[in-house]
Amino acid sequence: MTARPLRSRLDFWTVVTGLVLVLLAILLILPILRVLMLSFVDADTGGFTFGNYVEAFTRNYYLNGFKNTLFVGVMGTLGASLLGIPLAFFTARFHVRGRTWISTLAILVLVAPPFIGAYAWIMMLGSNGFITNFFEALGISIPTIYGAHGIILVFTLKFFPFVFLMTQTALNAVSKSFEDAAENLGCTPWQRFRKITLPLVFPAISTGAIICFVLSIADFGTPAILGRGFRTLSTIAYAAYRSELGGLPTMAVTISIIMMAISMLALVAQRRILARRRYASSLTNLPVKVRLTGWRNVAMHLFCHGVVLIAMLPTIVVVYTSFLDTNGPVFTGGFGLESYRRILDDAPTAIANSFLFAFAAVVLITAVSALVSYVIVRRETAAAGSIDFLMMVPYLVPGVVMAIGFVTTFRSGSFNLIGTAGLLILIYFIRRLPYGVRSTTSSLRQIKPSLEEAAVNLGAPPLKAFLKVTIPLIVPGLVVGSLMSFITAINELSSTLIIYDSGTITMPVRIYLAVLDGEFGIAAALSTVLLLCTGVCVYAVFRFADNRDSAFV
Amino acid sequence: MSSVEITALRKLYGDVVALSDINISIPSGSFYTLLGPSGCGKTTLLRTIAGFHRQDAGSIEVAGSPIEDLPAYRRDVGMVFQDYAIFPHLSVRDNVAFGLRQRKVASAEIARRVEAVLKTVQLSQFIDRMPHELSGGQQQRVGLARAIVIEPKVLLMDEPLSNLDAKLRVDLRAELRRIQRELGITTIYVTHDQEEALAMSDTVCVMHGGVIQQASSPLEIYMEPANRFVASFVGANNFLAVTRTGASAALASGGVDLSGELAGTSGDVVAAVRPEALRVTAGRDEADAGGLAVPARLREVSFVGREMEVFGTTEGGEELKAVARPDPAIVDLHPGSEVTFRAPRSDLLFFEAGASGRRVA
Amino acid sequence: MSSVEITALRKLYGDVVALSDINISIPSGSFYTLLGPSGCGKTTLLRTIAGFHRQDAGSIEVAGSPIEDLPAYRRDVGMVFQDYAIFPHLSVRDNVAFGLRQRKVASAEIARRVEAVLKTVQLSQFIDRMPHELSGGQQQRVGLARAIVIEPKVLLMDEPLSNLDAKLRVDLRAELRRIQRELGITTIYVTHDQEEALAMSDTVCVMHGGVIQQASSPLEIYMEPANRFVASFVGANNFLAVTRTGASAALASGGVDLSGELAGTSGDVVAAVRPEALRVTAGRDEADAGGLAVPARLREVSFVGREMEVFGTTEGGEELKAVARPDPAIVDLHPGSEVTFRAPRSDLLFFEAGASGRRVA
Amino acid sequence: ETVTVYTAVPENFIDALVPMFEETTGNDVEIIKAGSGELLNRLTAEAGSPQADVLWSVDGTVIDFNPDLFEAYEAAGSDALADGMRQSDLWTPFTAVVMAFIVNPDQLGDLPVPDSWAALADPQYDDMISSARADASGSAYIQFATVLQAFGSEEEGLEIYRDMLGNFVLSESSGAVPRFVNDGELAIGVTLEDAALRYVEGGGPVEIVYPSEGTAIAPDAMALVAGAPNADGGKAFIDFMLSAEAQQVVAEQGRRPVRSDVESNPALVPLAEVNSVGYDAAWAADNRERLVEMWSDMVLDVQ
Ligand SMILES: Nc1ncnc2c1ncn2[C@@H]1O[C@H](COP(=O)(O)OP(=O)(O)OP(=O)(O)O)[C@@H](O)[C@H]1O
Ligand SMILES: Nc1ncnc2c1ncn2[C@@H]1O[C@H](COP(=O)(O)OP(=O)(O)OP(=O)(O)O)[C@@H](O)[C@H]1O
Ligand SMILES: [Mg+2]
Ligand SMILES: [Mg+2]
Repeated sequence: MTARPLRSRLDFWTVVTGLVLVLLAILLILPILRVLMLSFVDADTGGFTFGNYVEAFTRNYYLNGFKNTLFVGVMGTLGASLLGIPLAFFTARFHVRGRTWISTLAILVLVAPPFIGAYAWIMMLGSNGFITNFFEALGISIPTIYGAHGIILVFTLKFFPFVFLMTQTALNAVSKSFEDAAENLGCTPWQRFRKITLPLVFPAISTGAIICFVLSIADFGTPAILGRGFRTLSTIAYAAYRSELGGLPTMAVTISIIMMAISMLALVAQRRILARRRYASSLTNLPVKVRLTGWRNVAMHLFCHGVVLIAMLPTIVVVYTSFLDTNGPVFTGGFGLESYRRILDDAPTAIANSFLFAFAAVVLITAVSALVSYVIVRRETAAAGSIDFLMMVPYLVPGVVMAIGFVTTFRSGSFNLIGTAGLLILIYFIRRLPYGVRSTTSSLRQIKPSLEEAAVNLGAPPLKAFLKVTIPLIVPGLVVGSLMSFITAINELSSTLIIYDSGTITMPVRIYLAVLDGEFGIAAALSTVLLLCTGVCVYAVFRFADNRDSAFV
Repeated sequence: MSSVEITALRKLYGDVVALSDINISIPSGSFYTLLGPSGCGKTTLLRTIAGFHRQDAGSIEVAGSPIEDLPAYRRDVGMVFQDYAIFPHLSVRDNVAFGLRQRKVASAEIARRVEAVLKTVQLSQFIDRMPHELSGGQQQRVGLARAIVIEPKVLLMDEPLSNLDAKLRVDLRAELRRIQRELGITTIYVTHDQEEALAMSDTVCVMHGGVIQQASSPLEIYMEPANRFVASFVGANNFLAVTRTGASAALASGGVDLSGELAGTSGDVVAAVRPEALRVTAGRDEADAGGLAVPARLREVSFVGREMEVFGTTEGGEELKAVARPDPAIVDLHPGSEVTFRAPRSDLLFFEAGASGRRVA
Repeated sequence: MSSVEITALRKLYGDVVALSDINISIPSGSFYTLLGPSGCGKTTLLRTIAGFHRQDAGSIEVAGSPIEDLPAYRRDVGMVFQDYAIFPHLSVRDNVAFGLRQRKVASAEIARRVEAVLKTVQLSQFIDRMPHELSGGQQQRVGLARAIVIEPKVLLMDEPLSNLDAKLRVDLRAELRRIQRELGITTIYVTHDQEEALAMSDTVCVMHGGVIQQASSPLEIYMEPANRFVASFVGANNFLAVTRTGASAALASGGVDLSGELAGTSGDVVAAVRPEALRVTAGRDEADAGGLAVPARLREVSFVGREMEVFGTTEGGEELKAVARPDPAIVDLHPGSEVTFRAPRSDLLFFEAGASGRRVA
Repeated sequence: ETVTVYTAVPENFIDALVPMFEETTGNDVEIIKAGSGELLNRLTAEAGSPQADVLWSVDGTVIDFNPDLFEAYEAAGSDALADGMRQSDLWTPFTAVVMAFIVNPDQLGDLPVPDSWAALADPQYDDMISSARADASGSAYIQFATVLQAFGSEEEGLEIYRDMLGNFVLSESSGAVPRFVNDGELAIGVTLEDAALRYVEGGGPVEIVYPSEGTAIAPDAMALVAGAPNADGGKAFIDFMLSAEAQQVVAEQGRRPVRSDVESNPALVPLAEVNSVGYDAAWAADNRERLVEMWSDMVLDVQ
């Protein structure tokens, strides 16, 4: 590279790159560093040590957790991909009745308030679960949900929407010519899918899978409730955070860092693989949906609707539970609206807060992730590379770590001006930004740069070209990314718990507190309300996107 | 050996009629070219034969058996795509080897054939590049190599040489023809290049607006165009109005008597003459023994390599174009000078008036 | 008015040298054509001028001021992309209007200009179609319309007519030339079509392997190629070995004495003659007053519309090709017959031996 | 003036007590509810600029372990406390927590209802007993320490506990223990008396059993936060919670009041009839680190 005059460096995207770096430094690096240094602190003396890591890598307790984590992480991701990819393929390439419905349900699967989902599984498949009992009555003994296989099952059904949504968006942008060419060269539809389509949407699939993997590793509630002695790093770390001993959470931070390192490795591997590939197409020859007939059609519909329905089972159980009559924490057996009566006073504020914060965060996320994705995909500078890398970090940092970092950083000195609501919005923003960025990035990778170049060439300044050409083309990716951010933001618990005050309580906090008191009826009623509100939003978005879709492709 | 038989084929895109009543019969091993203006349905026809979409009516037979119910991947019909459709995630080698792997060819054999075909398309040194590292023309050649390496029963090519320079195009044209003959592959070739069509084909099929205008040997297409569209598309012909008074007929702008040629015809007709049949002489001199001599004013002389193109306007306002060896006497004339366009009477063709009038004599 | 001045330009893709030491000077308002084989760096040069990537060395000036630090959107350099780059989410109308909206042209004016330019490229009835409903050639024309409608200072066109049929290409070529002259737009045009280049350009620049071989007027390129590459690329020349013995020199396969022509030169040389300069006569007859007469065996005669191509092999095994008006005496010969290729001495050019040897006489 | 209270107390206590306090003192109360671990994390994070005034109803050792976060306060009415309730200067007892078993006889099948710590060590209950983790949950730690105190020596207690631990299904959350027993997922749970009582009162298929060797009757704590923005309000809050009216409400909610002059809930076995080990909270606090480490090692052996 020759030295360039400063003038040429100061174009719009360079400025954006700079601003994004500053933003990440303040909202991400600063708070995290404050906490992460703890892993090198000796809990007793307060001095510097590597002892925590030595301990984590020598004690069997941690090593087992490490193995278990990898096991359920990999298997859960695999399971999610095995459901998500076919589902995406079917809905993108064939006429499936109720496509909007399927997408909506898939998103709603992600609206799984803490613990309550796992608890619902116990109500179905636990030792005394109704499905277990049903089979018992038939004389069939089925394994209970407890243990590694149960955790994997739940991960599979809980996380497949990430793979599904990302893959579906990507499939819709694969040039039909490629698939035609493969078929012309003798590929059966299945071979064509495996050899051409799959590799072409691999960036999206792998991104979805990475999200699954990272979330499986970080998921605490599921192994905590279903593990029965099967401990993962997340339960170990979480137990350490929640430990009532207080003091510096050095070991918890150390374990978190190890978890982060695992996810980080996966992400780096993915980036390595993607870096050598370019898949762009000009989007003028888009795939058309085929109408299947006969048993294939029936089987496909059964699969598509079956997957989302099974994944929705815990939610259905939760909704059902919310209508059970209760006496204190105990279900009396009848139906009633007692649980709803009991949340009548609290729910409205919490709902309003949840939506307000999540929505505010998502507006920011959508705008920023569009810009950031562009920088990552189209600018091959070192700064862009480091932004890409930093974008992985929020996935990996446990909410508690992030929240403690936020509070220590922003509740003191000159930052103290930010109110609690502002702090919550900012933390949702930074923690959920990667969903938006990842989804948008993989959309953008499929679009030929010559389209933007054409716009620039016609006199559109970078921002204009971006708004008028790039944005409309990546709308599907943006919508999916924003939805994922929205759903995960509205479900955020771990960092909210550290930050919220009485005016800013959110639904997940309410639900969590109800669970803490053993009030599952209330928790179920709150979850149902949250589900309903989110469901309406999501359905509306998909309807809108679907209509738009047909308008432009 | 695989003849191709297409009967009463029809294809709509919504309201747009892309193909209507297409009937084509291609003997096994022959080279059949579709020629026609942009948007006339050439790509659509190829895609229908390849099986990427289904016709709305009509049937397609290969080697005597109908293929419309065969899925695309079982038709064994190779295709070169107009937009190349190179797999972006595979190297040049893997792109070309794709079809062979699909056919379970042994890997040593694959390597050999891939290298051979890449040599043919002059891409040997690019074998390990990824598609995004290739220029437009190089990508096009990868698409060509990928389709011919599998030696299909029927080969469809959609403007496979459009992004190549004349030299390479001529080389590849010859190679294509050689391979095609050697293997006896029935080939349907789409081109927008008249010369290419006439030079390579056993049969040229001229299409327009989804309808076949004429399908015959190159010579016949060139010498005996079935209608005015074919004449103008293939020969870039000059058209001259004919005035009729009773039984006598004459060129409107030249006074040449055409009663003999047009005996037995009726209605409005136009005369056509190919640019290369026209000679141009300086000055106005209508005397010509038995030949055509149309006085005109010179509009422009342009030089296109080995030939000059002379444009003139007759007194009646008709445009004329002649193509001839450069002639200093003409090249040095100023626009506006008087010239005479000449041709032997035998080079005149006559069509019914109207954009696609049939040939009458 | 905007002249373009490119100095010592160099561009690498990793290890691949795509452009090396490019020096170009284009007077304002002129029509400059880049001609060269596939992969020679034409697209790369246009993209560098348009500002889509930065050169590794060298400078580009438009109208006297350097533009390399101007961002692409402020260069006012229109471009027609080789892969069209039509916005897939905008209708034909909106695609074409894009640049005008960008320039805040009043909407009535936009409508007028869009309709006018679509008429020029013969797409008026497609104005409300979406890109995926267009054929390849139609998409290409949208790209062309989109670039010319904004009337930029400098217009870059990357094979804008490659997917169009000859008739349309000739029409559009004329239109392009007219618009370009009318508005005085400095134009850099990439084509792989020698004829097109020679017919349209003020200057033709022949490139090869990222290096400029020659940049001159069409006539000069054609008549006085600077080196063997240019001669072979533009003229599709025949090359014949020359044997030297002391001061005397002669064609290896014809015995024609060339001592006069080659006086004052040294080293190995080859003689070149263009196919259209060659006449073919049946039988073996080396006598020719002051001319070239090379005996050969007929290999093939092919008919390409208005001309025949005659291929022959000399006794020394050299390949010869002649292009001439169809001559029944030749067309009816059988392959293997004896023929003689003839040309006036003045049509011979001489080059240093080697693929890109310089011209010596 | 607003008093900010961080608390881990169940919702029913908040609903019953906080309005009363607001009415009698005219203060507004802002409640932040979470698990005690999270509350402690919050307090640590906020140490630079404290937001809370009072930490209400957590295990006392939590407070003793983080003395810097709290400020000593002697509440009005401390003199009326029952014997053994006041154990630290840093905090004031709020209620007395009693450890008990919750048993779901339906799930026991033919097995007898266990009535002692030693019975829980019987291998026949393998994988039938729900318990929280002593290294993560305060109440589980108390249960562990209780067993160590209930037998002749620490070693003897440790023998028993090791066998119990072998039968345990460990749960990450202590709230889930009675829930699972009530739902029939497990037959026996080691939990808090009042948590179990709520299921009994709700009509669940469960009963409360007190171990015959004796159980812990341990106070839970409330304390003034160091540097509290509204320390006076905080003090008033603590004073009020210790008052006879407030303790009366505590009793109604099923917890044992700490004042000697307030009676327990009649639904419960009178405290006098519950065999107490005379839980030594000071010893438990002093030895906590050592014991937790021991517990962690033991888990690796038997689980
Ligand atoms: N990204 C890249 N990486 C490596 N090599 C490249 C890349 N892009 C182009 N090239 C190479 O650079 C050379 C010049 O490419 P360019 O696209 O400019 O050719 P071109 O003259 O436009 O050819 P064509 O007529 O086939 O379009 C080619 O040999 C091509 O293979
Ligand atoms: N999806 C579509 N919807 C509507 N019209 C279409 C669609 N695809 C093609 N057409 C129209 O059908 C006609 C035939 O298209 P086709 O692609 O077969 O043309 P072509 O002969 O290959 O032209 P070219 O030489 O420009 O590639 C064109 O007029 C085109 O506009
Ligand atoms: Mg086409
Ligand atoms: Mg190019």
